Amino acid sequence: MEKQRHNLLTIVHDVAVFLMVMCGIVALATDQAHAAGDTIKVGIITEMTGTFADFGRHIVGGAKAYMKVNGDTVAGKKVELIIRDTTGPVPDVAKRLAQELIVKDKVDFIAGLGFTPNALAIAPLVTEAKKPTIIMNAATSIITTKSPYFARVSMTLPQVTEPMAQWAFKKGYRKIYTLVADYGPGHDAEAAFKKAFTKMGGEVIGESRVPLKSPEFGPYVQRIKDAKPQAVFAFVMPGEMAVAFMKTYNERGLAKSGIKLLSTGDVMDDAVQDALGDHALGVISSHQYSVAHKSQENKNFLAAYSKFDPQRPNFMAVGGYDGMAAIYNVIKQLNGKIDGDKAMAVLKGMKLNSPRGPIQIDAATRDVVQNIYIREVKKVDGHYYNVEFETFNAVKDPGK
Amino acid sequence: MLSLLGVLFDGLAYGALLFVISVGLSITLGLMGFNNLAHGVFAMAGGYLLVTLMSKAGIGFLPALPIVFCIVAVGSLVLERTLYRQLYKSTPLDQVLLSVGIIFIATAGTTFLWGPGQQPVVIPEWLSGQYSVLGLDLSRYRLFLMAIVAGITLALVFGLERTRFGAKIRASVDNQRTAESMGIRVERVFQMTFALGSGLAGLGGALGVDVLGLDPNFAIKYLVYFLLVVVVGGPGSVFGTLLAALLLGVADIAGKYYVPQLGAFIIYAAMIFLLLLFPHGLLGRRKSK
Amino acid sequence: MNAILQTRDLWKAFGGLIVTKDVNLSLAPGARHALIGPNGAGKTTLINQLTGVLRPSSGSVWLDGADITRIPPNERVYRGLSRTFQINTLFPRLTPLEAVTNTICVRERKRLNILKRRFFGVSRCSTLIDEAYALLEQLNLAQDCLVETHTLAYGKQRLLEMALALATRPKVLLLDEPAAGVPEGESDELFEVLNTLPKEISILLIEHDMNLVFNFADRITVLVNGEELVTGTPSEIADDPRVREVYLGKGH
Amino acid sequence: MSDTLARDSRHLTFLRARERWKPAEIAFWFALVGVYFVFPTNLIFVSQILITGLFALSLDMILGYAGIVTLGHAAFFGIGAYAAGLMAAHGWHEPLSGLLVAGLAAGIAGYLSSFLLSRGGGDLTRLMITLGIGLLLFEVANSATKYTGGVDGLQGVEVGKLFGVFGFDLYGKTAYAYVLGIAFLLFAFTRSMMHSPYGLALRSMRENQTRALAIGIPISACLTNIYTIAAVIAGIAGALLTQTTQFVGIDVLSFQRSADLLIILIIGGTATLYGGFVGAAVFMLAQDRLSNLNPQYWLFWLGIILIVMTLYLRGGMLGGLSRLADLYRHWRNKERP
Repeated sequence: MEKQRHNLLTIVHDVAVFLMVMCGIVALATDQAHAAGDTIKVGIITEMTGTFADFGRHIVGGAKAYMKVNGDTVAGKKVELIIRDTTGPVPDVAKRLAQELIVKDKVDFIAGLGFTPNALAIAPLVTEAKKPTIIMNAATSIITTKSPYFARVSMTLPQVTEPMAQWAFKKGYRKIYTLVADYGPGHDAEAAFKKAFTKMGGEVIGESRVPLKSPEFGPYVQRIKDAKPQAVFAFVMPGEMAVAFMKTYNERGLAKSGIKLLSTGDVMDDAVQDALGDHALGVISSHQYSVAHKSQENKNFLAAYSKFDPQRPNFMAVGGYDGMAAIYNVIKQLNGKIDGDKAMAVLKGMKLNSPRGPIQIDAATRDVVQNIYIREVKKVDGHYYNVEFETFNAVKDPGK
Repeated sequence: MLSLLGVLFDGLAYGALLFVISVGLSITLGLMGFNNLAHGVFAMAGGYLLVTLMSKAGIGFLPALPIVFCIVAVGSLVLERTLYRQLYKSTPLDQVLLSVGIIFIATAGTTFLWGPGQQPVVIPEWLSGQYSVLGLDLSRYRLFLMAIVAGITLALVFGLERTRFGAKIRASVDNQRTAESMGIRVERVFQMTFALGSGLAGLGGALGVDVLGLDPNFAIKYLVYFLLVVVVGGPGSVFGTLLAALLLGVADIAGKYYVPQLGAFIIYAAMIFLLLLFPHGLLGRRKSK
Repeated sequence: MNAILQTRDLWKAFGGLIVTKDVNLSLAPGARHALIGPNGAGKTTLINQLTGVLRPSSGSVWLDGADITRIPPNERVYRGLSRTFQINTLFPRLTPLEAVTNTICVRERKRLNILKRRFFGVSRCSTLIDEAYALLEQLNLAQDCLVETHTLAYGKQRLLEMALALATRPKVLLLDEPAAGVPEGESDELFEVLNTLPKEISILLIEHDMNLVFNFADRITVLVNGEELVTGTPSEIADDPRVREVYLGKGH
Repeated sequence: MSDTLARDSRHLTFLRARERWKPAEIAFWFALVGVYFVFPTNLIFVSQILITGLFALSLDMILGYAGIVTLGHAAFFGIGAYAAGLMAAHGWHEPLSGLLVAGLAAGIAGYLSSFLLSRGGGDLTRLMITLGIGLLLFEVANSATKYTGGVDGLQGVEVGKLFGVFGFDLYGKTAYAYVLGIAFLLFAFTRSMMHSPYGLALRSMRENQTRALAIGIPISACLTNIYTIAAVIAGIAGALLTQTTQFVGIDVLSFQRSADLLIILIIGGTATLYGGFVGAAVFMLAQDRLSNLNPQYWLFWLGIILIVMTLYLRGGMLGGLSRLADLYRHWRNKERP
C-alpha cells in the first residue's frame, strides 16, 4: 500500500515532467522550421494584443498595404513579414522577441516598435547584431541616439510640438495653459511646447498633468477654465483619454468661452475622429499626417489599406507603410544582399515620397525630417477629418 | 466658495457615475457572495448594445436604456445557467478565475465583432452642455445621472427591504437551507438576483460610456473601479455602495482640483485608508457564523 | 485557593447585549468541571474569552496564577490552555499524523533550532513524530493516521479533535461538546478516552448530554443568560430547584 | 513481524518519502540543464520562463501555502527590478550583489506591507489592499521619471561580468546559466522550508486558521514572516529580469503582471512547488505560439483555458495529473486485488 503510494507520487511527477518536456520540445521544434531561402525577412515587433492592439493593427496594416501596392518581390527576393507580439510596453518581451528574430529567424531587418521602452531595450541587441532597425512609431527623441542601427520614419514629439507653439504665437496667442498626460511623452510634449513658446515671448500660465488611468477630467478642465487662458495646449493618449478630455472640454463650455484648443495630431488621431464626433470640431493640431492629405500617394495608400482593415488608418499605419518603403529601397539598392552597415549607409539621407508628403531620413541623426501641417477638425461628407491648412516645411527634430 | 461648491457638485456627480457602474456588482457580490469580476463584461455589453441600438436600429437614448437593461439581464441568465451556477459554492479564487476567463473571451469577441477602436456614443442634445445656476455651471448629463442614481437607490432599497421578492432574497442569502425549508426556491431567487445585478451592470455601462468611452478593454480597464467602490462600501449594502461612491468621488475630484500633482494616487490611497479603517466595508456586515 | 484557571468578574457585552455577566469561574488543579446551561446561555462566548479569541469588556482571566487577559490566543496555548471545538475544526487535507506532529512541533518550537524548524524535513524530528504516533495510537487513530483527514469517519474526526488538543500538553483542557453529533452507539469510544485522560489535566467540559456530565464531572456550573446560576457538586446541582426550573420549565 | 518495527517504519517512511527528492524532480532540473545544449537559440525564452516560474513560486508560498489571495505581488518584483536596475545604472555593475540588494529592498517592503494585511476583513479586502498598493507603486514609479525613467524605462543598466569572468552575450548563454543556478538555489531553499515543521505549520494555517490559532501557531507573525520571504524571492526574480534584459520597463510593476502571475500559478497548480514553473512554461509557450498564429485572439484561448480549468480541472495541471494518477491507482487495485 505504502509502496504503491510512493510509486504513485513518482508517477505523477514523471508524467508532469514528461508532458512539460514534450510541450517544450514541440513548441521549440516548430521554431526551427524556418528555412532560409531566397527571401528577405523583416521581423516586426509590435503590439498585437491587449490594450494597445490598435498599434499593431495600424503598423502591420500599413506595412502590408505597402506590399500590396508594390508587390512582395524586390530585386528578385521575396519579402516576408514575421510579426511578433509584445503585448504592450513590455521591454523584456520586446528584447526576447528581438533576440529570437535575430538568432533564430535570422531576419534581415527589424521594424515596428510602437513604444519607446521597447525600442530602447533592443538597442544594444541590434547594435551587437548589426541589424538595420526601422522605428515605425516610437516617438521619444533620444531613441535614435541609442544605436547606430536605428532609423526612424515616424516622428518625434518635439518635432510636431514646436510648430504648434510657433503657429500659436504667430496667431497672437500669448497666454497658454498646457495639459498633458502624466507620463514620459506627456512630460516631453509639455517641455517642448513650453520651451518653444516662451522663447518667442509667450507665457505658459498653468500646467496640468493628468494621470493615465483617470476616467474623470472634470477637475483638470475646471482649473483651466478658472485660469482663463487664451488657448490650451493638450497632449493626452489617443483613445478613450482623448475622447473623455474632448467631451469634458466641450461640456464645460471652454470652446464656447473662446478658449482655443491646440494639440498634437496623436490626440486628434484620424482613427478616433468619428468616435470624437462633434466634440472635436474646430480643434487645431499639428502633425505629419492626415487621412485627408491630398496626394496620389495617399490615395494609393488608403485604397490598399482598406483591403486589410475596414477602419480608417492613422499616422502609425503610415509609419508602417513608409518603413516598408525604406526597407524596399535598401533591398533594391543593395540588390538583395543585406549587410547591416551598408544598409544603414543607404538609409542615411534616403528620401521617400510618403502618403504624408515628402520625407527624408537625416544623414546625421538617422531621424525623420518631414513637413509638419497645421490642421483643423472639420466635418466633410458626414465624417470628421483633420483638414490641413498650413505647412511647416522639412522640420527636423529640435530635441537633438 | 463658488469653486468649492463646484468641486462638490463634480465630486458627487463623479460619485454618481461610480455608483451607477458598480451597484450591479454590489448585488451579485454582496447578496449572492459571487466574486464576479466579469461584472464589467455585462457593463460593456450594455454599452455596445446601446451604441448598436442607437446607430443601427435608430432607437433614441432614453427608450434604449430599459431595453438594454432587459436584454443584458436575460442574456446573463444564459451564462448563469451554463457557467456561474456551477461555482456558487466554490472558493473565491475559482470564481475569480472563471470570471476572468469570461472577461478574456468577451474582450476577444468584442474585438472580433466591433474592432478594437473606440465606439462613438452620441447622447441627445438636451442632455449635453451645462445649466448655469447661481453662477455655478452644472453639467446636464451629470444631473441626469444623479437623478437616475437617486431612482435606482430608492427602487433597490424599497425592492430589497419592502417586497416579497426582497424578503426572499434576504432569506436565501442568510440561510439557504432554512429558506428552502420555508418553500423558497432558492435557485430561482438566485437566478433573478443575478439577472438583476447584471441588468443593472448593463444599464450602468450604457450610462457610463459617454464619460468612460467604450472599447473592448472596457471590462478590464474599469474593473478596479467597480471593485473599489463595492469593497469600500461593504458588499451587499446599497447604501454602503452609494456612500462609498460619493465619498471616493468627492475625494478624487477635490484632490485632483486642489492638489493635481497627486491626482493619480488619491483614489487608491483613499481606498487603502478606508479599508484599513473599515476592513469589512463602510456598511458591510461581518459574516455571522 | 490556588486555582489553575480562574475568571474574575468577567463581563462581556456586544453593544447593549450582555452575554457574560460577572462570571467567577474557578478550576482546581485536576478538576473535572462541567459547564452547562440552555442554548444561548453564553457558554461558547465564555470559552472564546478563556482562549483569547474574544476580549472581555471587563474582568480578567487567570491561568496558573498569571493574568492572561491580554495575552494572545497562541501564547495561552503555549502556557497550557487548550481546547476542542463543538463543530469539527480540523485540517481537511493534512493527515492525522501530520496534524498532530504539526501541533507537537509548534509546542516544541522554542526548543528546536532554526535549521530543524525551518530547513530540515519534518521527518528529522523523529522523537516528536513518535510522540504523535503514540498519541494517535492511544486514541485508536493509528490505523487511519496516513490518510487525509477529510476522508475519516465522523467519529474518528471527533477523536482527532481531542488528539490535537492533547498534543499541546495542556494543563487545562476546554472540551466544547466533545460528543456533539456522535451517534449513540459510537460515543463509547469517546467516553472511554475521556475517562482515561491523565489526572494532571484539569478539564472544563461543556456538554448537553446530562448522562455524560453527571458521570464525568466532580463540579458543575450552570450558566443562564450569561450569568452564573449556581456551582456545586453533581448531587447539589441535581437537587437544586432553580436548575430544574431552567431545564424543565416552571410547571415541573 | 514485530509490531513496533512495522509501526516505526510505517509512519516515518511516509513522511520521509514525501521529503525526498523524487527521480522526476531530479530529471526536471537536469532537463533544464539539457536545454542549454539542445536549444541554444531559445535560451532567453527559457530563462524568462524560469524567472516567471521563480516569481510564481514566491506567489505560491503565500497563496498556495499560506492562503493569502493577492493581486499586487508585482510590487515586490518591481521593487527588486528597479533596485537592481538603479544600482547597475549608477555604477555598481556586479550582478550577485545586485540580487542581494534587490531581495533586501523587496523584503523590507514586504515586511512593512504585511502589517496592512493582518487587519482582518475577507479575502476580498486583502485582494483590494494588495491591488491598491500595487497600483500606487506603479504611479510612484511613473511620476518619479527623474529616477525611474517613467514609462520610457530605466536606461543605462549595465551589468558586469558574472564572477568577473562571464559576460552576458547575445545568445543569452551566461544569462541562462545564471538564472538557472539562482532559480535552483531558491527553489531548493523554498522546497526544504515547505517540508520543514515551519512549512507544515503554514499548510495548516491555510487549511484552517481557527484551529491553527487554537494549537498555538502565532498566525500574524507567521504571515508577516512568509510574506516577507515571498517578497524577497519575488524581488530577486525581478532583479534577474533586470540583469538579463539590462533594462527596466515600468511594466514590472503593472497590474497585468500580477494578474498574469496569478493565472500562471493556477494553471500550473498551487501548493505543488512545481506549479509555478509548469504554469509559466505552459502560459508563456501558449502565448508565444498562439499569438504567433493569430495574435488578436490569444485572449480568447486563454479565456477558454481558464474556464475549462475552473470547471473541470481544479488544482491546475499538476492537480489534474494527480487525479489521473488516482484513476490509475484504482485501475491497478482492481487488476490486482
